[in-house]
Amino acid sequence: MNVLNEWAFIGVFAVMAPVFPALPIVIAWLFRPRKPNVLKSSTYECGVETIGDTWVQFRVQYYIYGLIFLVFDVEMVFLFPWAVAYNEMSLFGFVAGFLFIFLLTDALFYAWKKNALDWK
Amino acid sequence: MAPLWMYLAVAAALFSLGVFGVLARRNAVAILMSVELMLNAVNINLVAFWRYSETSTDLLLNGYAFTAFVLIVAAAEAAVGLAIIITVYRNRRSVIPEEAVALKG
Amino acid sequence: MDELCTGLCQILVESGADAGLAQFLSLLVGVLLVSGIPLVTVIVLIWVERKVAARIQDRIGPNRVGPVGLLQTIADMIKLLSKEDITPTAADRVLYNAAPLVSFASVVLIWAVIPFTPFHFGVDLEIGALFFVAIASFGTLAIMVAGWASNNKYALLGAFRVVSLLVSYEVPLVFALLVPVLLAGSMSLLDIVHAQTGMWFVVLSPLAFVIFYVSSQAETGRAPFDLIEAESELVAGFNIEYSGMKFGMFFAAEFLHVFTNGILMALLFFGGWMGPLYYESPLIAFAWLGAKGGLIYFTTLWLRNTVPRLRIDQIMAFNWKFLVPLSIANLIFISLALKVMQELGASPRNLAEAGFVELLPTTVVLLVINGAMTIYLLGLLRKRGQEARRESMAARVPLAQAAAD
Amino acid sequence: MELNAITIGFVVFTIFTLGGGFGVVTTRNLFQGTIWLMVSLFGVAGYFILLSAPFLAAVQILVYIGAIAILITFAVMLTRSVTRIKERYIRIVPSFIGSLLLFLILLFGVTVPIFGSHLPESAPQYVASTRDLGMALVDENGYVVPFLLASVLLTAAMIGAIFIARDEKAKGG
Repeated sequence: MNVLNEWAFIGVFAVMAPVFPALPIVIAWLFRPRKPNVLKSSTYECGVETIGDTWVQFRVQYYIYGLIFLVFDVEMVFLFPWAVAYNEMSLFGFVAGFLFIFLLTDALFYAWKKNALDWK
Repeated sequence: MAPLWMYLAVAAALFSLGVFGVLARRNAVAILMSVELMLNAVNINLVAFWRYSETSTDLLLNGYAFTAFVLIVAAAEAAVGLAIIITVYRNRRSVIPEEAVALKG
Repeated sequence: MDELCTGLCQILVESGADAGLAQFLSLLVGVLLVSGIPLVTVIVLIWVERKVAARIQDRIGPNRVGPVGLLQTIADMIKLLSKEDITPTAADRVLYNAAPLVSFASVVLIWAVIPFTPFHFGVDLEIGALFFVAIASFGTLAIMVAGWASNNKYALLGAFRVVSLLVSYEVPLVFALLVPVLLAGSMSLLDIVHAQTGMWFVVLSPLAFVIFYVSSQAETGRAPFDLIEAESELVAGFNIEYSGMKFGMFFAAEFLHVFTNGILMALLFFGGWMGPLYYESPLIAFAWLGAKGGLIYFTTLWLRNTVPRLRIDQIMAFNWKFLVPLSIANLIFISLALKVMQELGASPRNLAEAGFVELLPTTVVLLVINGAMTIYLLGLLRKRGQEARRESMAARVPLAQAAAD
Repeated sequence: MELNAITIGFVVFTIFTLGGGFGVVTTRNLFQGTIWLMVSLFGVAGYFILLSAPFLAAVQILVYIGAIAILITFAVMLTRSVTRIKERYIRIVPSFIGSLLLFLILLFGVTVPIFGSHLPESAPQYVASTRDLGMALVDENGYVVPFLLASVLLTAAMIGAIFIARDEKAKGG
């Protein structure tokens, strides 16, 4: 029950947290002037009409950065418990963790050698 | 504490939603997202059974650790799956799996 | 906070309130107390930011509204309240309005786990250090959503660049975060601070602190990594279509995030509330934390107003080819040294109970390792810099000749 | 079930999980679909907290909302003609019937036997901590082999995905 009390606090906090920024926005909504016109609410560009829709195509490099990040982020699923328990482990604990990180670093170096890390 | 069967019922519903998405959606990215739903339904089950089962201390972590491994597999699947979708799209201008039957570019 | 909530809950139940309602109300009071600190701070922060920037640029800064311009932020808020709020017709209304809320909330929520003094904190989660990294990812998603929901090419392009920057720098950030977690053997921020009784972690691993500092500077989008505000290149980035109070919320979230990172670094590396006389009174402990966090915050402002912006390819190369390998190497070397020393019995396994003297051998060894790595790295950077300069010179010579002809 | 924090949490997270899942399979716009997926997975993270596995919840948010959501949005933008597909579904009727049948089978096949089984209605007191998981990960009798295999899998996934996704024309050398 004690553990869940902590999370009840986080839960109430999480409900309240968006309310704080919402309050001024709502107050602004009450006070602000309303003089809309077509030009104001059109898409902002350098003064010319927007050509085409927003979905310009993007370079694949964004995806590759996202991908490498994903792999390192997922690695944290195991590295955090490993780090927490580290002081109680024997030397074998270090070896296992080292191998784990080392294998992933290999992938990073592969990407490096293939120039996949360059912003082209 | 909510009883175990409630978690299982929610997981079953989520899994079926995922199955429906995989079978019915045309878009490959949407299919991939549905697969993520299915994997998460499995994760709910794993954690729920882990929490509610009284096993010996040796096996205490099985469900917990398995969930972590499922997370890793889900991430790897998403990474490779999306990469394949992007490549197929680049070569054939299509994200509909039925139109990419012949994998020979 | 726990005792306060329990006490309040008891009073409410005794005065005849429903038990569940009493619990909820006391939790709510606790939440309002904890979140009040960042909300009040952010108002001061905007003033501090402007004042410091002005001083560095040899200006005076806001000085008209109130004493030394202290009420400037209030005036700004009133101005923002009276601004017309334009939602583009092409925008996805729900997501467009949700993005600034999520962005601000993701920063405020971090304060739930920050221990202000040994006894005053929102909650002490077992996974505290992981919690704030996880919560920060909401902020990244909010930027992506803001860029997409605006339905504007520049906003989307800006969001893509910013998001790829943020996710890239999260890798070294988390690897650097692993070092205090590993040393303290716990993810709870309270335990991490207690583990620094003998020695601050910044002494045990200065490199981890530097990596954390640099990547959190990037996470908040500050110079030299300020792609978020690269006006000259991206019009204004992901928030181009936002106006009035919604724009103000993105702005406030950024300011608050910088200060929050300062406080987090004070907790993770500088012993949090520890300092002379901190045990005398919670107020002194709180002041120490504020002073340390404020000092780190000031250095980030200094850095922001001093260095020029980098290009995106330079930023990415610096992260993936320098910071990430460095943070991995740093983690491996520190964990190896620590384990070898622990096996030899030269290093205590529980830092929270170890005094300054017991930690001395560990400190010396880790410092030597860090120093050796730093010297090697500086040499490496020097070599690379020379190469880059030679290349760029070589590239320019034909151009200069062509111009001369 | 009386009205307490856990019940409220369960109801809220159920709405998140199933509502988000419904959004994923029905939405026309894939970016909104990604957001729905995140709503759903956030609900799943909430379940993990209710089941006293806060570490898994944090990791769920870190991995899905922090990384996979970003990756999916990048992929959606890279395959831009996605939203212009007129029909969302193929073979909608058989799929619907099939998944409905599956749901009923799962519901009755899995949940009904539990009512009469030996499984306790309330969960045991002791909960394994993150430290236990960390110790088990490097234990020869624990998960050290899966631990390293996971690393191999991630390495393979990363190398494979980079190899596939790299633009051949833009290859630098």
